[in-house]
Amino acid sequence: MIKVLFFAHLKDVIGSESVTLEMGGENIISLKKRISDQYRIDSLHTVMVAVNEEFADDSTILSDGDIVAFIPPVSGG
Amino acid sequence: MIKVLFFAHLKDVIGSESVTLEMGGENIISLKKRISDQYRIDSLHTVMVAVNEEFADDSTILSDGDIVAFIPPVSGG
Amino acid sequence: MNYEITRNAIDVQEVIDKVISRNAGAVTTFIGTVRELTYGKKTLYLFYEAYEAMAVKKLEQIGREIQERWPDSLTAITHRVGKLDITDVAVVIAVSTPHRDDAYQANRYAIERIKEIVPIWKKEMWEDGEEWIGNQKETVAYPKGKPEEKDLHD
Amino acid sequence: MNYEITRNAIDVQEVIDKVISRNAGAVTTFIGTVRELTYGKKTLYLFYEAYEAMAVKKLEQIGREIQERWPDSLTAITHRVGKLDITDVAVVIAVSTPHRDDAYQANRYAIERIKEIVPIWKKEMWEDGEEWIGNQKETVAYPKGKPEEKDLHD
Repeated sequence: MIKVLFFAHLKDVIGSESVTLEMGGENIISLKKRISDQYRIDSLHTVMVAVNEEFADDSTILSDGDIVAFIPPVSGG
Repeated sequence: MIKVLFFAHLKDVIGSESVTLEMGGENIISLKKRISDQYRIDSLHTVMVAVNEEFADDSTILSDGDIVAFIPPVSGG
Repeated sequence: MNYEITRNAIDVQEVIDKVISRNAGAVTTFIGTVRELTYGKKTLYLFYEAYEAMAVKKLEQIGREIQERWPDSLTAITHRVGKLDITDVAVVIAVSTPHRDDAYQANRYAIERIKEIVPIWKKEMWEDGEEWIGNQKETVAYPKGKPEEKDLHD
Repeated sequence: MNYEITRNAIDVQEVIDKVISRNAGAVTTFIGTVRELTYGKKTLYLFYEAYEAMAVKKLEQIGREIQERWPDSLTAITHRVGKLDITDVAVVIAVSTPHRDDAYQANRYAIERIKEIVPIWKKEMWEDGEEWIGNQKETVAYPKGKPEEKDLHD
């Protein structure tokens, strides 16, 4: 199981701040595809991804227990 | 009469924070010369002069009632 | 705790106190406040959201980067989240260094990095609507899924 | 009273409050503190002296210069005089602007101008002596008796 966190407009679009998915051995590209298909979101190319609170490359392989966060372009400060 | 104010090391060297002089129609160069002769100070070329709280050129003619300040290189901040 | 996310009003002096040092001759602060008008559009208030655990880690990372570039510096950053009214303080960055040039440069570095890598988002509330800032304009895209080298090190 | 010379401890927040505005998105402060070591020499404490009436006028002049260059800015400056111990605050400059770039630039401008034209002097007290800073080194000379154009406008 992996947990996926959503923030800002993604949280609004998806209607939830997190979902839990059965996944393993797949990479972030696969996860993005699953999320965009399921929630009909096509702007995930502008979204950074963090795995366990560190930015991760799209090719990163996800493991059971990972916490993945979708990070839209930030606007703090 | 003009009043001359001294600050920082000049005040220490001269031993006073101000002197009053009988002067009129003369310029700042003359005043500097009088002060350096009287107090044996030869570093007045590094000193700015203010007349009535505004920086003034060496050629400025002094008038009765002026307040002249000798301003050593500043070191605030 | 030099790097914090808080839901409460930020005490600027408290952030400054964290970087005061006998070796410091200069302290710069950057205080980000909520501005009413942005390019003529009137903001009623803002809402900030953070991925808090990661945001603190990224603020700490910025602190380490500053330490590497300006070894004699001390840095503290507090960012507020939640609802903020006009003139409220959203972020305070304090940097101390022995000499002033470094204090300005390191401080500027910190705010630019916050806007690049710290997971905090701002929603602007207007009379006629609201918008999460940073996404719909899509002025920044991350085709590789994470910040590129240039985004990370400029 | 945005430009002050004081004999008392400076309240940083009080200076910041003078420039907070609904149009401001960025406030920068510069806080000059008394540093213990300067190029390896240990300072015990400092003594600042000012030609107070003129110093306030010159701070006001710097404020006008900033207003001309950065029309949407607000500036406040307080400089302390008298005896200051290590880590005491000697000067606080606060500048607010709508956007951050200007706030950093205008603030930097203010401190450089203070070091050029404001009649304030610092005496450093060490274990083995004391010295008025700025004069005996004679790194700056004013052969014409007043600051030259380049000193005034750089």
